[in-house]
Amino acid sequence: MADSLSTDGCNPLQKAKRFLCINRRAPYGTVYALESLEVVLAAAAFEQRVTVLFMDDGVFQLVRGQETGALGVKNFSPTYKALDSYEVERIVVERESLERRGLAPKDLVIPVEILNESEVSELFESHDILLNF
Amino acid sequence: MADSLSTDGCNPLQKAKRFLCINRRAPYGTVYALESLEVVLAAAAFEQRVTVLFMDDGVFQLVRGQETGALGVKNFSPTYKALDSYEVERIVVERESLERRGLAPKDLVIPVEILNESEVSELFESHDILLNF
Amino acid sequence: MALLHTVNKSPFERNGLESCLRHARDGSAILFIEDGVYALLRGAEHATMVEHAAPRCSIYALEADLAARGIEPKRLINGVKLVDYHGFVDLAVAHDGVQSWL
Amino acid sequence: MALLHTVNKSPFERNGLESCLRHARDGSAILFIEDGVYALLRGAEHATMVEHAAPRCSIYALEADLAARGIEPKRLINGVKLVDYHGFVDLAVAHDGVQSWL
Amino acid sequence: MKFAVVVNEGPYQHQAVDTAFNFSSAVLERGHQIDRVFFYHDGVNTATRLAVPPQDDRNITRKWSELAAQHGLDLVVCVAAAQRRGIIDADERRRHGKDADNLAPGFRISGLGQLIETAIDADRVVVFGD
Amino acid sequence: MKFAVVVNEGPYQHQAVDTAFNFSSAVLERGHQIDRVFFYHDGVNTATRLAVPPQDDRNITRKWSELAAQHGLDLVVCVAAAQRRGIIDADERRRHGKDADNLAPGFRISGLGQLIETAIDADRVVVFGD
Repeated sequence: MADSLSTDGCNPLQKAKRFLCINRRAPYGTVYALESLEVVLAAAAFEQRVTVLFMDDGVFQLVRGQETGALGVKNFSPTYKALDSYEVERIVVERESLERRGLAPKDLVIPVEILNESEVSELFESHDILLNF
Repeated sequence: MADSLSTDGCNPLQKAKRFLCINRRAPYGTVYALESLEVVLAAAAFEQRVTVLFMDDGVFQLVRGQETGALGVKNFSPTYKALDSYEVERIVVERESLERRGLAPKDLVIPVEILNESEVSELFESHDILLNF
Repeated sequence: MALLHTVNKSPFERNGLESCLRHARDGSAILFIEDGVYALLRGAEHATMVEHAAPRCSIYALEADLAARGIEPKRLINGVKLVDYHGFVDLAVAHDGVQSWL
Repeated sequence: MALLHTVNKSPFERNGLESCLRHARDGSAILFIEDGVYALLRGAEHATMVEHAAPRCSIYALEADLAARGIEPKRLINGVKLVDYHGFVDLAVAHDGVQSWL
Repeated sequence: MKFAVVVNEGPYQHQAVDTAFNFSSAVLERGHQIDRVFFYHDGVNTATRLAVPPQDDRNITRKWSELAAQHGLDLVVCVAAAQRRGIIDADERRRHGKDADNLAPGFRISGLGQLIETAIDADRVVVFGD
Repeated sequence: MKFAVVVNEGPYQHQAVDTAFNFSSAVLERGHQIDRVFFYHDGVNTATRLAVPPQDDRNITRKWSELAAQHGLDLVVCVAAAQRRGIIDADERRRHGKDADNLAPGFRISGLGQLIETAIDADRVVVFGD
């Protein structure tokens, strides 16, 4: 996915910013989950400080056991396992969003940082750049 | 709007069907309201028996006093007044959808047939063709 | 006269399921596809809405959409029948019309 | 640190307003644009949710979106400040960031 | 039995056109007919031949073109929706003085009457959208 | 103050790109700068020069092209999203062996890095979408 990056004219190390990539949609029904993952990887490749937040239906993106063969679309959930090696700083899931959907951390494809609603609210204010998809 | 019609190879009088055009979305935020109106006019031009249903946020399509100048988009609400001359058979609004939105029939740009929830449910079964947008 | 209703949006995000359940008459079928399948997760908020409708409507889910989203059949509420795309077609044939709650 | 939140979807159709209100902290501003303005209709179901948030957040609506939808200002709940696109820009400048509840 | 299929959303952004494709294939596999597939709203964006999706992803347009070629499907793109969104064939290109066209093989551009007509002729109409 | 504007949806189907345009115009009228407008997801469909909207409707692409020409705006279309959806320029046309291209004047195609870069450089990032 990193082949679409261009680093011309930018020296990222000079001014690493805190990016918050906010995922509120389920995977496959729409493209946002896939294309926001590409943004996360791009921001990390620019050596920015990236937090990925999964809330509302976004938590469904991380559900383990996705099998897309019968749909005929690409299963991109293995890519979440690579977030670590891309040095994404924090992977956050909102507790209330999980619970309302009958999900628990063990249902997710990677270990995550579980925050409650008010802690998530603080994230919006502690980051420089908020990206919604 | 009727310039996109083609009547080649179809003799509509032989088999007029009952069309139900279902509008559940608000105008301007998305294009569905405008493009579904074009379908209604097309079906009527084919001399089909057309019912237009406005329910859920679709009832907002009919609110009077729409002024789109500052948005820079076309105000298509006057076209609803032409549905009569196109011989659209029924223009139906769901009562519960209006009430939940704090609206009354006097807020609408044209007189409509107000049906309650269970009467609307019957419409789905009493028409041959259901078109959703 | 019995209709096949389809619901393709997550009930957590959209109102399509609610409108469907308000209008699906006794004896009709409801097929959950795409993000609509999340309505059937046992323990999730909207599952009881569907369970409430189940005695009067047949409830179906598209297998491919469940699998893509990692939802094993055992995670679903009781009484959901699984179909593939052929089964979707068969349901459309067996009913008098299809209402898509977009 | 105070954010400008924008809500652009009808609260009858989507969950964006609810998520926004759960996360907008005291002292932030909420600007309703596009179909989001329907949340502000007095007498409609979701208006009380917004009224409840009003004492702790400033509530704004984009005039052009109200006008397009035939919503006269007198139909709105109390305390909504109207802005044009310049006012939208000014709000973005005056706050520390913009969170769009898409 | 004869089906009419309506597609309201464009490729990749929404699953609608994928579901419509899988459904249409199944209709044919089940021995039924597809009277017409009508692409409306952003659905018209399915009909571009200029897309180059990644190697590891599906090529939605090509799948439709191939299905149409195999089964003689009638894939109709709404002209009014297509003009708004920049999907044009060679005729439209000349008529509007454009310097290029982009309609994919197996698709044709026509009016909304084609939707009404197939709705009348088909036994079932199934709409896929957002 | 410097703004970065992100557009996630295509023209006509959703109001997002209209709102983004009106907002961007207001940014300039208020004496601020637009560092870049980044078109992502279906937003890339804004950048076709083949659209022919009805006479009584707005021409969204042309409005952006004109605003860009007047103010030297940098309108960037995400290359990966654009390839999926069939928005290509002359370079892409040659590279992928296509027989036509459709990028509108004032737009350029580049990578996601352009989004990250403008987000870093701008004082405010504002996202418009569905």
